[in-house]
Amino acid sequence: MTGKEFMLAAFEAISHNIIEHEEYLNHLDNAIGDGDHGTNMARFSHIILKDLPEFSADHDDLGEIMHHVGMCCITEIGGSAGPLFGKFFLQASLSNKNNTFMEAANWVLAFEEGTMGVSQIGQSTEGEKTMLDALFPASRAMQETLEEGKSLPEIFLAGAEAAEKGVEFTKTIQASKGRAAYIGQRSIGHQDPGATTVMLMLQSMHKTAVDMHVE
Amino acid sequence: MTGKEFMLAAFEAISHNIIEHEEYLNHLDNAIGDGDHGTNMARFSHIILKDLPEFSADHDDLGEIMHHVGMCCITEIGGSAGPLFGKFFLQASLSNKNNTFMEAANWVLAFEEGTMGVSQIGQSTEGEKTMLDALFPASRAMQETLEEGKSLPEIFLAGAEAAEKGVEFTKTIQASKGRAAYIGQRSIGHQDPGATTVMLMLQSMHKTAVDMHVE
Amino acid sequence: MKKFINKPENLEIETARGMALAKPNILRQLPGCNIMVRQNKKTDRVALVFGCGSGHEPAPNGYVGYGMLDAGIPGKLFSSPTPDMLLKGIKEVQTEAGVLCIIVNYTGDVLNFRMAMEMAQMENIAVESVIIADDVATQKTKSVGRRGLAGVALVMKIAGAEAEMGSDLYRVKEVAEWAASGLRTIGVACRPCIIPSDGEPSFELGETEMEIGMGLHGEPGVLRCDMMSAKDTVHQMLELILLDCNYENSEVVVLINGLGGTPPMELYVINQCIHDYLAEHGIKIYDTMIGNFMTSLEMGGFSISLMRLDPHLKALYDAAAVTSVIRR
Amino acid sequence: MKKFINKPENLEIETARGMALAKPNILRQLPGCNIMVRQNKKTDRVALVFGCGSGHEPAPNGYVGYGMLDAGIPGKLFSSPTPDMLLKGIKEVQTEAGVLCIIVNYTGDVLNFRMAMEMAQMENIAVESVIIADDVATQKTKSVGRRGLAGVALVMKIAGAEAEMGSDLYRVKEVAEWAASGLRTIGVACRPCIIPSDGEPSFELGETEMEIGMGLHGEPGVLRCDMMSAKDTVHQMLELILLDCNYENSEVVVLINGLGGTPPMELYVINQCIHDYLAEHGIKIYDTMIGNFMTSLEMGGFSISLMRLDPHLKALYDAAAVTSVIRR
Ligand SMILES: Nc1ncnc2c1ncn2[C@@H]1O[C@H](COP(=O)(O)OP(=O)(O)O)[C@@H](O)[C@H]1O
Ligand SMILES: Nc1ncnc2c1ncn2[C@@H]1O[C@H](COP(=O)(O)OP(=O)(O)O)[C@@H](O)[C@H]1O
Ligand SMILES: [Mg+2]
Ligand SMILES: [Mg+2]
Ligand SMILES: [Mg+2]
Ligand SMILES: [Mg+2]
Repeated sequence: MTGKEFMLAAFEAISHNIIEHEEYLNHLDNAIGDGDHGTNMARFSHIILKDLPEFSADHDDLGEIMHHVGMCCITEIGGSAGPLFGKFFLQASLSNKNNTFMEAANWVLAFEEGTMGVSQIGQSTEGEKTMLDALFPASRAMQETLEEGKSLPEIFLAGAEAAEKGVEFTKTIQASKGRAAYIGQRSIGHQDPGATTVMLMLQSMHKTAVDMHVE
Repeated sequence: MTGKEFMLAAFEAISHNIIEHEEYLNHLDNAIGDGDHGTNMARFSHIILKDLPEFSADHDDLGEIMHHVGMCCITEIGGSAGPLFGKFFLQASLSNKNNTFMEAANWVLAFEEGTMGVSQIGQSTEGEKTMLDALFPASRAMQETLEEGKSLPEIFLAGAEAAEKGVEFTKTIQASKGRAAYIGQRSIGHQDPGATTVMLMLQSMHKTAVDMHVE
Repeated sequence: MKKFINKPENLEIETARGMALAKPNILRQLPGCNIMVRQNKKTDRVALVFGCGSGHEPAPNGYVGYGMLDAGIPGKLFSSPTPDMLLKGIKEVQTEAGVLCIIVNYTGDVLNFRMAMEMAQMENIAVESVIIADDVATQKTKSVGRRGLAGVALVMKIAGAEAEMGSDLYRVKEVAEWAASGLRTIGVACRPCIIPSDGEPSFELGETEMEIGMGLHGEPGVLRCDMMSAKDTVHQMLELILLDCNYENSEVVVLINGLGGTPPMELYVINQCIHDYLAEHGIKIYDTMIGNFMTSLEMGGFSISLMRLDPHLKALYDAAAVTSVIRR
Repeated sequence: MKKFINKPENLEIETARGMALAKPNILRQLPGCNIMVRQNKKTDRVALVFGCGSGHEPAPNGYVGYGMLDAGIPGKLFSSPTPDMLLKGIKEVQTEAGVLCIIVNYTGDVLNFRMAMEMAQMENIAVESVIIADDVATQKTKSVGRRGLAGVALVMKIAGAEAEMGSDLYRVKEVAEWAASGLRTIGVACRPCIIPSDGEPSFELGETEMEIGMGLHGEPGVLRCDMMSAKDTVHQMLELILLDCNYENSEVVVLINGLGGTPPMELYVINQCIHDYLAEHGIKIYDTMIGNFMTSLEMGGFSISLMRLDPHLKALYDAAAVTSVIRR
């Protein structure tokens, strides 16, 4: 079971991780997009680091905190990733409204609902070389490990590993959504920046869960 | 006394002379203007060479021929020189309407009236570094030699020599009319292209008069 | 960098303010942001909202005013306005008749609008959209569809006029989609624009090269080649349009859009080439609009749009409009 | 040379034709030449004629139409139309009320117009002229006077409206001169245009340089310096205008004219700098016009014009006009 403390630590870890990879994400986006994905995500991360501790000082509702993060995605990221990650967190927040604690099952459900939100707003699905190629496999892996009765660190680990495989998979396919779709076949061989961000997020979730010894 | 034959020969000589000096006139205009005076005058000269023999085939009235040349200046030269030389020949043509022959006095009067026309349309006078610095002295010199009873070749020679002095004089003064006026003091040291054209014209008149043994 | 600007980070807000200050009778800028709304708010007619990246001036805010847009929402340079800004604009101009969002078909724009529309619907605002995908340089069959180009200005004119007539939201959307269905655009670029933040050109092009079909942000086109005469360039471009859409015996409006660095003289020369080509192909021209309608900073080049007209669209095209750019 | 043109020698005629084809309801091109006249010829009002070199599009022909010009007469590239063409235009639109010629103050233009007017008078046409010399970069005291710049578009608007009112020739001339007396313009250039006949730039300017006060054809200005911010550039320019003419407590119209290669975004940024500066100096802005009104091919840069308004000039400024460029 996790509370506000874990959530804040997780978003802090995610933000640092993204900021560290800003150049890398830009580089990935440069190959098949417009080269701004790292800048977009880092801008958001800096805001989260500054703003989230403040906001959560007088908010204990984890659904509300996730909703706040979603709104922050929407206003700060821009580009395609803004509404996509925004939708992810807004959707994930719904089933946690009024929760001050989240069980493993809450996390897995939130992740699944967030993923569905991205798919809906993006009108896209797996195999189109987008962040969904990390989100869907991760969601499935987390569901399975949950059903196997694993702990939250193990669940996040499974998610992170599935996302990593998803990122590898994006290298092999042609984009049919997003900017990368314009360059057609030439997108093959490059990994999707959005999927990479999802992987980085899950890796940070896992690490935070391990470090904080949550169950 | 001169007739159509002389007039045609004179305009032909003038045209050739200008075409020969096209680059030179452009070069002079480049220093203090926009570098097109030679091109402008040569365009006109080519038309005269082609068109004037044709036109005068069924026109014996010398005033009409001069008027035609003036109109050709107006339509073909462009820039400032177009209306100026146009006005010169239109004005010069007036006192020769219905003349099939011109005496020396007719030529001198025509030149004077043409000069006055340029001054009027240009709202300019001697000493402003324009073609008038050739026209006015030439007109006076021709008047004087006429009064001295000299022959037409001598009258044109006096005009050409006075124009040449005028051209030299333009080097020493600052422009207060035309494009060259914009560059102020920097115009000093350069000779005026329009005045140079007047000199070339009078030199051709003189040469034609000598060659054709007119009186 | 030879630009008359101040700090690049203030570019978008200064641009919006500069537009608002020029036409205070037409435009009202929402405090603290770049959103522009009409001075005389509609009360009972469908409201029209359009947003796109900054750098495409006079789009979007130049089209705000009677008979066209109710709100214009520019994003950062060359990137879509965010959902919160779009929502703010939508809420500001919404009426009981609802709001129609006009969207140029870039993933970012579509996603941001979609999100904003969802949020608006959660606040019980009736909102619909029409997506403009007029660029024949991109394939219709692609899942992402075609890019949107300057032709959107014509759809704004049509939809804006239909809305002023008092038609309901579904009718306004239907008419906009009908207009868009007969709309095709093709662009060409010969000089990149310079991105203000780093002073770098938006793409590389050889000394004598141009690219037909290039997108508004330097997206790849269909043919990179040596500069051709205006006539040959126009022929190549119109051929691509006519291959895609049959305008024979149709009456069309022609929109010739300068990309920012191509001067009026060239656009007029281009127009007579277009006119001759269309005449040869049995296409009747109802009207021609020439100017800078949707630029890419100072990019060199232009686009040609054709929009098919029927009697109803003609009336809408001619209907009154009072915006900074288009007046009827 | 990256221009969308055909043969340079056909540039002027193709430009004129391209303009005429775009607005057949407004414009009628005289056969075989570049002269443009209004479709609905005036019968009893004073007719207005303006001519200038080609390369300054949309001037002159973009201002032909109800409420502005009766004839526009473009010359060859950057050179005045010749007297025969001017006379042809004058004769085509003359009425019993007479013709007012609007002339920008370049020696060539003035001489060609003067000659044409003389010829018109010989044919018993009542013809008067007003000479526009609005460029504060040139000295008023010089015998040749100041150069004329984009401010002429505002005088055309005023004089055109006065003529439509049915005023007589002397009144129209008087009003045009009154408007011109309160008109000042200053330009700045940062990139030369390319002369189509030889592909050469019209002047040289360093990598980072601009020149304040440069004329429409690259004539020397008053200050060559490194690029400055929009704000500083505007301050330098407006200072020159205000040193020359006291607009304090006046109401003015501001015209921001792009030279062809400077995009709308920059012009809007410039506008807000102008607005702030004028506000600080107690000058009230009645209206602001922003766009390409008098270009120099694709030259980079812009000009700022201020014209003082009184109640009568305001009414004329607002009066109806239907031209390709200006509509009221
Ligand atoms: N329709 C879509 N559905 C899901 N993800 C998408 C879609 N379109 C784009 N993406 C994701 O967005 C990422 C690009 O984000 P970003 O670079 O920030 O936006 P932009 O492409 O507007 O510059 C892509 O790598 C991809 O993962
Ligand atoms: N007001 C004037 N009066 C008399 N001559 C003038 C005047 N203005 C210019 N000129 C003459 O015109 C000549 C320039 O002619 P040209 O180069 O063909 O025209 P533009 O200056 O329009 O390019 C000058 O050298 C000068 O002699
Ligand atoms: Mg990107
Ligand atoms: Mg982007
Ligand atoms: Mg010259
Ligand atoms: Mg010249």
